[in-house]
Amino acid sequence: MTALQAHLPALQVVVPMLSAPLAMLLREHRLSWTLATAASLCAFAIAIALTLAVFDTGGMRYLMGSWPAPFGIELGVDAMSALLLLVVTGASSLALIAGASSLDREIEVERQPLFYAAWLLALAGLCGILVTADAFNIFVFMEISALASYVLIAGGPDRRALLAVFKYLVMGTIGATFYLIGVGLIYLMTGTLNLDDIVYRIDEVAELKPILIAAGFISVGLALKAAIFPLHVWLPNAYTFAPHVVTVFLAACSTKVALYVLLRFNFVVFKPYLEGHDLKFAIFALPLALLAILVGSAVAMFESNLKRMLAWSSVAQIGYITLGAGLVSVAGLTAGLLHIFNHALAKAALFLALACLAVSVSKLRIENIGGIAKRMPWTMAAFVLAGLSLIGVPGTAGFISKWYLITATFDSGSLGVLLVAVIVVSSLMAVVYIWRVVECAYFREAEEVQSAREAPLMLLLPTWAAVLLNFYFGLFPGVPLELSSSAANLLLGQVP
Amino acid sequence: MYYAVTIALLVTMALALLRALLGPSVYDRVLAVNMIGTKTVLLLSVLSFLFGRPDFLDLALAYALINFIGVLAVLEFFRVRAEQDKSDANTESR
Amino acid sequence: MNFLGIYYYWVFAILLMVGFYAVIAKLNLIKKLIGLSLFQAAVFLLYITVGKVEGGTAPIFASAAGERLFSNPLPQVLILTAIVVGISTTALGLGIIVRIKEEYGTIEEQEIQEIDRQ
Amino acid sequence: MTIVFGVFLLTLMLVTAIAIVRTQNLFVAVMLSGIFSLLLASNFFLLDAADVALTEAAVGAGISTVLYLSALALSAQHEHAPYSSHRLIALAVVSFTTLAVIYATFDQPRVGDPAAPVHQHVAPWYLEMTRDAIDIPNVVTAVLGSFRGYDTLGEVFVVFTAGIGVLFLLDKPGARHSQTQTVGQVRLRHYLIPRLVGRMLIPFILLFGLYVQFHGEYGPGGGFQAGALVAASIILYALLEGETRALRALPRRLLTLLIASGALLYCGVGVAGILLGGNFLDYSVLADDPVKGQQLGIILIEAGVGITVTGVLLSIFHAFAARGRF
Amino acid sequence: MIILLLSLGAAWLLWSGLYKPLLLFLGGLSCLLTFLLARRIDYFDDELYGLHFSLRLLRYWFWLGGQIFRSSIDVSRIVLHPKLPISPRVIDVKAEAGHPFDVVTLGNSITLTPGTLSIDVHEGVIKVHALTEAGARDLASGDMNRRVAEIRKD
Amino acid sequence: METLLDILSWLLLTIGGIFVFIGGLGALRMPDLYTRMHAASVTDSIAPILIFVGIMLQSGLSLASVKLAAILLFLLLTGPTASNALASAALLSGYKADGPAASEEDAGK
Repeated sequence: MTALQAHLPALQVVVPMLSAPLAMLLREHRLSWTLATAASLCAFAIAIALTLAVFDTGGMRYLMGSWPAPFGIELGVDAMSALLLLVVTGASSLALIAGASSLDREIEVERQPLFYAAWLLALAGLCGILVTADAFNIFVFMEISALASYVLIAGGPDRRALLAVFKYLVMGTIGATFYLIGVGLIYLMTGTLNLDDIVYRIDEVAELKPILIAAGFISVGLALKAAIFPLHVWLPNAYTFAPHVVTVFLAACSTKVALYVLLRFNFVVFKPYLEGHDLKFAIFALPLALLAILVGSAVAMFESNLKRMLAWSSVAQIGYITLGAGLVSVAGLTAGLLHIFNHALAKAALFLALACLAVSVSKLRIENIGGIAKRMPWTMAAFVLAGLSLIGVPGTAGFISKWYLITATFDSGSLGVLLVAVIVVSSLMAVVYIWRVVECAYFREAEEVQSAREAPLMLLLPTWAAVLLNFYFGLFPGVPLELSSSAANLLLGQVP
Repeated sequence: MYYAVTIALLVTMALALLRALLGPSVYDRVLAVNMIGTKTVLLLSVLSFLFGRPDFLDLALAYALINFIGVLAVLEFFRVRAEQDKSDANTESR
Repeated sequence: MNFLGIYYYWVFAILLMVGFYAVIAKLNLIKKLIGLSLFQAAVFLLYITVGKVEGGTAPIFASAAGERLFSNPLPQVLILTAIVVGISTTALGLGIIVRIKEEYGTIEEQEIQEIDRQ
Repeated sequence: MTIVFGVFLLTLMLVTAIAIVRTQNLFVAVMLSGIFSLLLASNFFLLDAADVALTEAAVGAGISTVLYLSALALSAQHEHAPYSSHRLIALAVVSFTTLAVIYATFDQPRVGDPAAPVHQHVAPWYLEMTRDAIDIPNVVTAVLGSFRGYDTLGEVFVVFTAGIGVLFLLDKPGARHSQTQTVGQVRLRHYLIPRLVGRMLIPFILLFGLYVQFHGEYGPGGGFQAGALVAASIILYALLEGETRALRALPRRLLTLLIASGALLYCGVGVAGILLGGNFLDYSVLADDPVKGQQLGIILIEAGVGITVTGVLLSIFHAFAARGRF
Repeated sequence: MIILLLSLGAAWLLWSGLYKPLLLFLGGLSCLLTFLLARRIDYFDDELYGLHFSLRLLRYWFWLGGQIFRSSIDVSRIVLHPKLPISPRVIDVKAEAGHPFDVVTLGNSITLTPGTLSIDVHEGVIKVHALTEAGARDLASGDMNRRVAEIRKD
Repeated sequence: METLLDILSWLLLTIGGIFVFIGGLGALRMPDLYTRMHAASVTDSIAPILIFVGIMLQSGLSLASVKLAAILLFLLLTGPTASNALASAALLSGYKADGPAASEEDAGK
């Protein structure tokens, strides 16, 4: 076991990756589902082991092919990647378990093995981004995960999924190419691709124009992938038309991982050397974050398609995370990172509840779910509780991160009041849009949902697991909090 | 002297490109693509000697091959389209 | 000499512009995809340009090459990978386009959106 | 002098690119992008990137033209409305980007300056270590296969993902299979000359593909290019003799197996590294002599790349072709 | 079949130029693989057997080379002529040789010679587009046709 | 002898280059598709022969020469085949082949 321990960073990627071709070869959809779930759980276990290792030693390094660091590709796991790894692998496992009964409705049985293979590849790609410490390697794995998620979204039964995917593909490729340009410029000036090595060597050339432009390109490219406010246009439709469990998976992971890379580049690579970087970053990040929060929440309030409503809410939540980062302080970053974790929990639970609803309701529009709470009490209860977490009611995970966010903003001086006001207003908006659903489901007369039945157990279990996790981490926020605060310290270069 | 040939090839490529841009028919463009392909093969062969690396002739062969397949694919494309037009007359009018 | 060298960078910039413009401004989906490949091709050009060493030769040891100066192999490796990524994206995009055409009967973005609105 | 050639080619490229964007006939655009690829490849060759030039030719001028054509055969050939209403915004965004890039060029080192930082840090190490630790002539292959083998693993899986994606999208059960049989049969059989010459050449193209595969260590080439060439030869056969016969020679089941087994082979070599006591993708432990082990590892993973790429490209081609028309 | 296997082997050896045992082994493997695939794609039906490498073929090639050179100069003169004196026409040429392979040889020779271009082959009749009347007359005289037919005469 | 070979090969290369250029010019000047193809076939047949033979004389009797010969053979096989394919495709879709007055319309609808 100890022998394997050292290989954990590599295995984190290799396990799902290796399972993908196998899942494709298995012709029977049940078998390939089993394999995919097993691989995903295995990846989750590895993520937990890595987290423990991070608590023990502060981080792990791994040399691919045993070549020394700046020359070969190096993997590195620290607090920040561990946090995200937990989110990604956990969400994937939950969604896959839920998918066993949900996916049959949306994808033909014959095509499912391919679907699961794509799922595993998406997972492998996301893990790959998180564990690597090489700028170009990030690009490669970003493309794996991106291509795989296009496939996953295109699995949606509605034909509008296709156009949504195409837009996502175009945007995603532009983002990736921007990133590639940025990396190229950095490489041009420093001659290396290893992140740590770049940090070490960028010092001499940091004042030069190419580095500045590189910072711009990388930030914009990743912002596109992370759906940061004005560049979010691909997100609502992509989330809306994807198969339900895919939305669970992607909403929790893909944009967050892009954010992770964005933060990493900006804080570790550029911040120490670019003059006035903090200020520039804040100037760009804060207004966009505020706009994202307000616009996202506002649109969500008036949206009657439930999935799209939650997708817009995601835009707003990404705004919270950027807001935390835009404060450029340890407290702010901690809050932002913590919100990555907690928002993933809340959104996963909400989208899972929607997946449950979809079992009985063909169109997930607010008009169509009148009185459904009587027929599907467990599902709606889960939805309400997860909604509480999204709003940020005390006792839930959502509260913790919002609390930290508010304290962090108060520290940031005169601007703080405004920011807090925005946070509060948007939380109220969240109350409104969650309430609309609740009102409709509980207090409206049952119309066309007479035949509705409670969702199958295989779907309810993961949903409730996610809901309970929301409360667990609301009451005992220890692990994610510790991870995010040490990650924030790491990003700002302070010894914790 | 390799230079002279190279220049001739480059100029001809430009001429062929001009043909591709002018058209007028799609076949002219395919012809231009084919010409540029052949010129590229020649260019590569000449250049690999100019650079003193004759082992790069592999590239020239690969280009020749790809070019050939490309033109045949285009031909097949035309055939398919002709058939299409025959089968449904009201397809995309001009 | 210096001007000619800079020329490479500028061509990269203009190609980037042309491709990017096609992606954003064109409505035909296939055209968008073609624009996307142009856009990526520009980046390939940047990398390879960066890897060139004056008076160098391709980084392959061979008897004919002798002990000459070699160009930088790393950008070439990166671009090999990037080209492959590019074609993969293109293939997937084309697959989606074919499906769109089957479902909607058109590959013009505007027309598709009109159909959806109905 | 070389740089003058380069500038000339670049100018041609620019003209082509602008023409591609301007033309409204999609077929013409595809043809022009074929030209663009060839020019780009020649430029790569001028810039000493032989491997990249080979790939660009095989991919850009070959495979992607075929793919575009087959997609085009299934859809319209003309753009309807040329530009979106957001044309000006687009122009503004694009100009801004371009200005940023041009701005960045001012402090950049001169092209080809041997003293530029790019050529200082990692690159010399690769050149040196390839000689010492791996001992194969092609440094690009050494970096690709071993030093940055993990990237290449990723690359293989990108291709793999694309293959899965296209199969997933287009292989809907029961979609128009009956029609395929009759249409696909005819193909180019009627054209005597192309058919005969083409058929005569197929084995040699195939052999050349395999040659490129196995000489990746010595000259330009390697798994990806070889995969593309081998796939091209089978595509040629399919063009000449019809889809059905090509599928009879290489059935789908086999292609799927190829796709998966190539990826598995690559991953397997990596895992073998772990099992034999090294790190993931460490080939030195594969044989008693580390140098031999490296060479063996590279051959194996290149084979994996080649197999997967062949399988994926052929599957994609067939998936498009099976849609009935092309 | 054996011819194919041999020519594949020869092609590999000449092309590779590296004679390490490993590569020779891989080369053998490749040839075998190609051969197997060639069998799978029905490479060996009777249409293709006709590769006769004989002295006569060589002689034909040299003759063809001369033809190409001559007509190239003709065409060049036309191209460079300010008025482009062309008089294009289409004629049908009936191939004397019956074997499809010979028809192909003839067709390609016609195309290879600048000034004439074979555009369609149907049941042994080749539709030829000629740039000038002289070129058409030349071809109609049947010199090339006869020579192609002679290659295979035993 | 050396110089003789050199002179000969330079001569061949130059003439090849000239033919290439003429072909390109012809492809531009000729009035319709088929006549353009005639011009193009100058660059497809005589020019490669001359250029490759020229280079072969330079490189002497080596593997490179064999490769050159192989490429040349390949080009001479595929070049006319491709032209033929193109011409028949044009014929198939009704591109008129009689005389210079062939339609100038864009056939690629």
